[in-house]
Amino acid sequence: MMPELSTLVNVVFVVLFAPLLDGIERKVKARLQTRQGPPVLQSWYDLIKLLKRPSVEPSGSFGWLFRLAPAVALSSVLLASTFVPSLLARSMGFWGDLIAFVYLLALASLFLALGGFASCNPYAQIGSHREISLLMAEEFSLAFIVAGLAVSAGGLAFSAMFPLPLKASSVVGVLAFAVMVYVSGARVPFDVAEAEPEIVEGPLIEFSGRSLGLMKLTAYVRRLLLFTVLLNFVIPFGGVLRSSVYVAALLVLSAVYAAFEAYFGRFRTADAVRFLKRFAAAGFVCWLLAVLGW
Amino acid sequence: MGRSTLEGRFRVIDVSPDEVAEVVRELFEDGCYYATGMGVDERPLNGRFAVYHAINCPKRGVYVILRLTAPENRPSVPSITPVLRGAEWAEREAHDMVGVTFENHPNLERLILPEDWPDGVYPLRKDFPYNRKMAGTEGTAGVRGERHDEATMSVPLGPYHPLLHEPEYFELYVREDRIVGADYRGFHVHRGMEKLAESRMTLNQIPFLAERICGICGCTHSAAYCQAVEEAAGVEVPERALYIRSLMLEVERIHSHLLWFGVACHLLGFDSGFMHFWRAREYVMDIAELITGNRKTYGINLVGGVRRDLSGEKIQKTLKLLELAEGESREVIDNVVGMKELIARMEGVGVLRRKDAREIGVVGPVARASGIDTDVRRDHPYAAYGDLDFKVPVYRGCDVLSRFLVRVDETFESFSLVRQILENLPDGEIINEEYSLPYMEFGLGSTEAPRGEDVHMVLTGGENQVYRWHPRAPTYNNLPAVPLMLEGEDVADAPIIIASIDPCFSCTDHVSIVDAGSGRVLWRGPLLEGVERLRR
Amino acid sequence: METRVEDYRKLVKRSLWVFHLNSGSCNGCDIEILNVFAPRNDVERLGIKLVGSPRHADAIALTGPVTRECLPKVVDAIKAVPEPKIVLAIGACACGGGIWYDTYSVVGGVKELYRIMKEEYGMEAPPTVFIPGCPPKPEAIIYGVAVAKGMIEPKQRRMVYVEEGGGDELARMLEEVNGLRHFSAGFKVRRDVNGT
Amino acid sequence: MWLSFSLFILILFSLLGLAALLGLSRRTSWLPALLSAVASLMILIAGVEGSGSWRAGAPVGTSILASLSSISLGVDGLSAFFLIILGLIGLCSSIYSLSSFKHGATTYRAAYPLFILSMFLVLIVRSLLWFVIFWELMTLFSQFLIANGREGSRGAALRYFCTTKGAADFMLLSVVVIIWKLSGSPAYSAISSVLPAYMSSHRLTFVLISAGMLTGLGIKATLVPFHFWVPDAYTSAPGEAAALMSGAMEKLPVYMMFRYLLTFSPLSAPLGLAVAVAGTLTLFFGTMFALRQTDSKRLLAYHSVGQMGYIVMALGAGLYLLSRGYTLLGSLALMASLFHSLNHATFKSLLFLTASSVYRRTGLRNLNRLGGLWKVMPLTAVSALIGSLAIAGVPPLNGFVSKWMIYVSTMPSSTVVSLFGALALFISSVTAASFVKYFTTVFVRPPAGELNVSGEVPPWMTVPQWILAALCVFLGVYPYLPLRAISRALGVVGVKAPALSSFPGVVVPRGLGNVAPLTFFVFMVVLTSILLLLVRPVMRLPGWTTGTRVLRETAMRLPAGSYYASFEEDFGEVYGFGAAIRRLGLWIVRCVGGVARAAERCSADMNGMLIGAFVGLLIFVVVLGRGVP
Repeated sequence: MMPELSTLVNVVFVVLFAPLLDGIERKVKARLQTRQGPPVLQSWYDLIKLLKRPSVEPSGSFGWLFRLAPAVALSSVLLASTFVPSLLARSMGFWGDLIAFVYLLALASLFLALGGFASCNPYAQIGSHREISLLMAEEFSLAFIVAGLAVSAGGLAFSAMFPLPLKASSVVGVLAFAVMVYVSGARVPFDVAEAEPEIVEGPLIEFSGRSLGLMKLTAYVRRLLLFTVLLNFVIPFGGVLRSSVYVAALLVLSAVYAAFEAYFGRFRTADAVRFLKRFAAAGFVCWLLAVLGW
Repeated sequence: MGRSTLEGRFRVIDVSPDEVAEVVRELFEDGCYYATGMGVDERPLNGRFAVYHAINCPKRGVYVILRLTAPENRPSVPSITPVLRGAEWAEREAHDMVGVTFENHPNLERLILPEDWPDGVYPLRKDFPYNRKMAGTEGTAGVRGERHDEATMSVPLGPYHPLLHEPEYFELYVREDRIVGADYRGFHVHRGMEKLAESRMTLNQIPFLAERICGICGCTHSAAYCQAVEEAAGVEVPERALYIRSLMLEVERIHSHLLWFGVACHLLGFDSGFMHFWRAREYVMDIAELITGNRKTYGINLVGGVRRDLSGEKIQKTLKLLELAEGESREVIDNVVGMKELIARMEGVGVLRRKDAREIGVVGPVARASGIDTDVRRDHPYAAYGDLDFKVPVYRGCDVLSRFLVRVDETFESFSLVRQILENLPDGEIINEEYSLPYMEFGLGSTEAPRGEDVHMVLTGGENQVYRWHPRAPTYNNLPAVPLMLEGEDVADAPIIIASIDPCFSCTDHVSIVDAGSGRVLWRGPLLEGVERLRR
Repeated sequence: METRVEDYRKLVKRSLWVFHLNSGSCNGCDIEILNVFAPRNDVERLGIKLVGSPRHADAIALTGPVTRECLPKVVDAIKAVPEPKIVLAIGACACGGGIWYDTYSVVGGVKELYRIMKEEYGMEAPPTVFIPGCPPKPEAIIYGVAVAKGMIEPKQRRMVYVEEGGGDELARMLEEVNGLRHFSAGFKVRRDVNGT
Repeated sequence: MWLSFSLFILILFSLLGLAALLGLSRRTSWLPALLSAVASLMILIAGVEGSGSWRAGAPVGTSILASLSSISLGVDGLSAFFLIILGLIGLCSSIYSLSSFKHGATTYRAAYPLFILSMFLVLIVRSLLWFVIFWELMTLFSQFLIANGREGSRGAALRYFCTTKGAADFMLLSVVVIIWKLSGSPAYSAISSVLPAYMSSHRLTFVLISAGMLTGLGIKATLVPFHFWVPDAYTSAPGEAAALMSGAMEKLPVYMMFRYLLTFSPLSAPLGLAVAVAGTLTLFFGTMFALRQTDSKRLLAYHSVGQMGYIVMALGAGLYLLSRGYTLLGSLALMASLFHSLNHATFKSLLFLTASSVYRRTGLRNLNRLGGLWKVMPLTAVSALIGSLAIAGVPPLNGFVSKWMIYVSTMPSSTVVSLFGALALFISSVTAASFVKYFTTVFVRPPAGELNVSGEVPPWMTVPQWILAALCVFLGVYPYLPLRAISRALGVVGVKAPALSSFPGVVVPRGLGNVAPLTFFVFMVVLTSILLLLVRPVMRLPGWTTGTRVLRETAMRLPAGSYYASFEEDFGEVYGFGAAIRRLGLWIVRCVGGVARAAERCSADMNGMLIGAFVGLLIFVVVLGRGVP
């Protein structure tokens, strides 16, 4: 298939599948809480409803930035989805590499926070600065993991990294990256920026209707893309087999992550930062193994 | 067969204005603390206003009631706030609602009524019709940022913050993610209940009104009210009724504590905990529905006894449900206690030192978590508690975790109490309706609500009515400690700290309070200014 | 008005986000609202979610008799929910003011609230579902929500019976019915208007 | 070039000299700015032209005194690249000065054109001796830009003087004299033909000369631990001067480092590593300290330090990798270093100009007090947003592309340099955080009190901001033009730049990395516009503050000091360590600059000090000059 076409398929898949994945996670969590839980398509229903509803702008807000935020956030994750191979192995791989991917996800967070600040809501401000604090701490851990994986694979382009060579450093790096996928997905206990009972969903407090829908979709796509990169690191083959293994692994991963999420309380920001600061050691180990050639 | 459990529960002393300060000081030095106070418009009787101060002497198992009066034309009595800080709000409340002035009160500002309530109109005076509506509906409290400077941030918490499903307003001053101060504005749930009771309600309707003080711990309010009237009228209550009352009070405690555990888990971001606790709690709700016909606001208490009896079949079913509830609660609590991260979020957070706790006069689990051994059920036995065997858990951690653990222990004590009650339930009548209501007799009833000591004062009014009824909920005493607990804590911990006293604002707000972390109350000036600005 | 409600029902058929607004309730209804999200009732299976910010909400779960102190804040909160929205008046107090419907510090239920909203703030009253009870049982709340979502039709309907040649009486009644329209909106009325 | 070199220089001299003269008069304050702008434009054109044919001057003499009578000038690829930076920043800050000059002191207006002139001369001389002399002049004139009569500016200037002159320049001078002695001539060509071979056989000399050279340049390049003069200096200099200093002057040591490290000294892995470590420390501590600042210009100044760290780190890493045999990665890192120099010049001067605009309108630099200026100064706000995003490395702006080159060139190498790349990646997020803070505190959330702002700054102040903002976008989206200039510059120092461009992406061969900024840009712009149309809000409602009415909006604002408090608390040891390093730096400078310290003690008077310095310099040159054959 032509890369353009396959990219299109991938983007459509990501957009369609990301809310479904969230629905599955909600279902899993509900079952663990001895509830029946919402239908798996619930996140889709929510999203459709949100997209049908009008959005409100707080009167004290900085309109342009407030409107821009969800649009840029979603564009950046969608852009990332064009060059990360998801359902189909071929994509616009030459558009970006792992660094570009990391930056685009950070860009989404950045604009989430800027949107929060633009709404001038005190809770949004608190949530936004927490979001960025966490972003910094995440990058601290992630940077070492990325360096380790880069050394291990001998490059940062996806052509070199997907799949990773079978080495000790790759194994450590992938495991550490899996933890970062959990953290970056803003899951409990790392959801300090959008803590509902504390700061009323933080940066999202003033977003409504469509703009909220875009923000939610951004979050879903972001989680899916993180899973995708993780899976790409390890899936060694291509073709139909790859696609089916990929989808199956996505479902399993999201169920496992949701199950983890059901058994945590929320961290304080400082606790989350401290955890990530210490977790950088794992990235360092990965890097060290890679430099030693293992 | 019957008995009044409340004999010698209180002593009313008429004091002269000159000696009241001295008496209060002596009582205070004797280890007593201020329980509650009320102003009464006694003009139709004797042309005077009266103030009743109830002071709890747990060591002697007695409440001392100091009664002060003042003539109609000069309604002014000396304030006891300079001697006993705990009296501040009660006096201001009396000032606000009845129009009694307190000499030498440090801060006799408006307390309960909205800011746009006209001056000189006192709802609890007998010449004020309970249903008169006052003009003006503009807002009052708002983000004032009184103690704000360029390096601090005012964070409004409420009235519609998801933390509390009740309309209350805290204003936190936050600097670098730490809380440096907190203000509180209550009153949102002031529904004019006391006035309603003395104007439109009959004696035996008020228990139902009292239940609606609070949807969580309503039974304890109606029980306290009934005890107060029974005390005033000298009603003999049948033993079986007392046991059933205790039963419902304990069922209520279990449901309230399980509810709190769930909410605490939710506030700590552990939603699974919330779900599991509430699943366990559902059995307790079933028990309540089984016994009383309603899941809450049981409507079980009446003056002289209770409304519904318990059959043997119901007892068996209850025991079965109790087993389920206890088993599941224990499982969930064991799991939660095993979660290190969750416990770490409670440990050392929201510390209220024993000294502060004593000075403020906190009650219930908050006091017991700060090492104060107090429990109305033991100190002033009522209902069937004199016959029952239970322990009063006391922890010395002074933090949120201790409050959590106190409630854990209490929950399981309550399971055992319910079992004891069901096993030892005496036979006999469930209500004594053969009593006559004296005129202008004072009565006081107190119970240990899930949140702490709950005090009701009643002046009977003959004609099947009350002349004056004044309830005081435990949150009233516990709230002033919250700013102290909040100071210096991470802003992320504010919800769990506020929740750690298990605040029940609707209980408190029929009267309500104001507290500012600084001790100052800052409503009037800037507030009206703010209202003006909003209008423009 | 009718079409608006139909559109709304279509919109929230599978997903209804509720903002909880306590206007001075005793907590009884509030706890029962939380209870419907607990495992035994679990309304998340119906796509219902409790949200913290009114911006995200499609419906307001109003409890309490609307105290005088809360009134302006309640109005602000209702205003903060974007259109289209409905109000679920949960509990006796919200439906009609409850035991304190006429005390000095209570406005007295949604109807009074809507009157004040109209007169002093110039706001149209949103369609309202009444869920009476003190407190209403979780089943009742779920029923009310299901009515709001159009999953079931309300059992109660507004009906006007008119005798022939009613004259003045008919005019008065029609006026009364018209006055009610904005908050009944074809859902459910609190009392049937029976003309004889 | 249609102009002969001598004529070009003559015109520049007369333009800038006239500007300096006119600056002494109070009436026509815009004229010197205009003349500077024209001169800068010429420099820019010269840089873009990058004429390798430009040579002027006599051969260099054999003794210092003889050498002083003759001067060798010329432009090659490397200096042309830095001329572009100088011209660009000079042009923008001069346009900015058109309406801001009237506020400045006379000395300030006179020194400004001369400062540009001296920087120009530093870049075009072809002799190390003259390099040092013009370097001195540059320091001298920049002094007047800092000491401009504002409160505290004297102390800042004094500190700047003592550090750069006392320690850096004297050290540089002595090293230069030694180099000359070793190579027999101060001309670049002579040095590069003799010195590398000599130094590779004399390791100790190599170490000492390199240490001296790099310390001398490093102090000017604000390397940690010698960065302490920066915050004070940049806060007291007016915005356009700070832009010029941070954007252009800081790049001159980089220029000399490139010359020294790649042509004067032999390739050496330890030296490269040392430079890379210094750069990493600089980027780490500079940025981490920037995160804590609550003064707009101090924040920018610390970031200036941090970004210089990126440049120097990439330079060092490039050297290290080249000498370890990673030709591709090494040359890529050197390209990244040069590219980041250009990018840093654009976005940092842009940000300094915006901070200055805000200061001129509000009189405030305190981020705790500022706020909400987007509504009053939208043009400045949007350009500041672009600048902030660019420095934060948001794709596809220019900061991203050069940072991406840094990561791609460092991370995959299985050497210690890879770790530096990781730290740089982390610091990039800290930069982003810091600029979210800068942007939101100044322009977005409400101010602490009523700000008395009269409106947007005049067009002459917004135009340069927008030019720079446009460049931030252009250089990122279409990096091929700067990359071409960079390959030419690297060619001069004997490094063959890898061919990267594969339209529309930048692809590094062998799977090292690839990115397509132009595609990013088109995709983002198109999709964002579509989504913007989709989410147009239909109503405005008062903000939701959990039901409370807001009586004082300004109370509900996150103070700048509270941003990222938890993060800073958790990384507290970094700050303790950073403070210790700073003390170490101060101590080193005190030891080295004993001469200056004496001057500092004996005179609080600026003029006296300057005279003293000049006399000292003369004596130094004459005395040392005798000893040289």
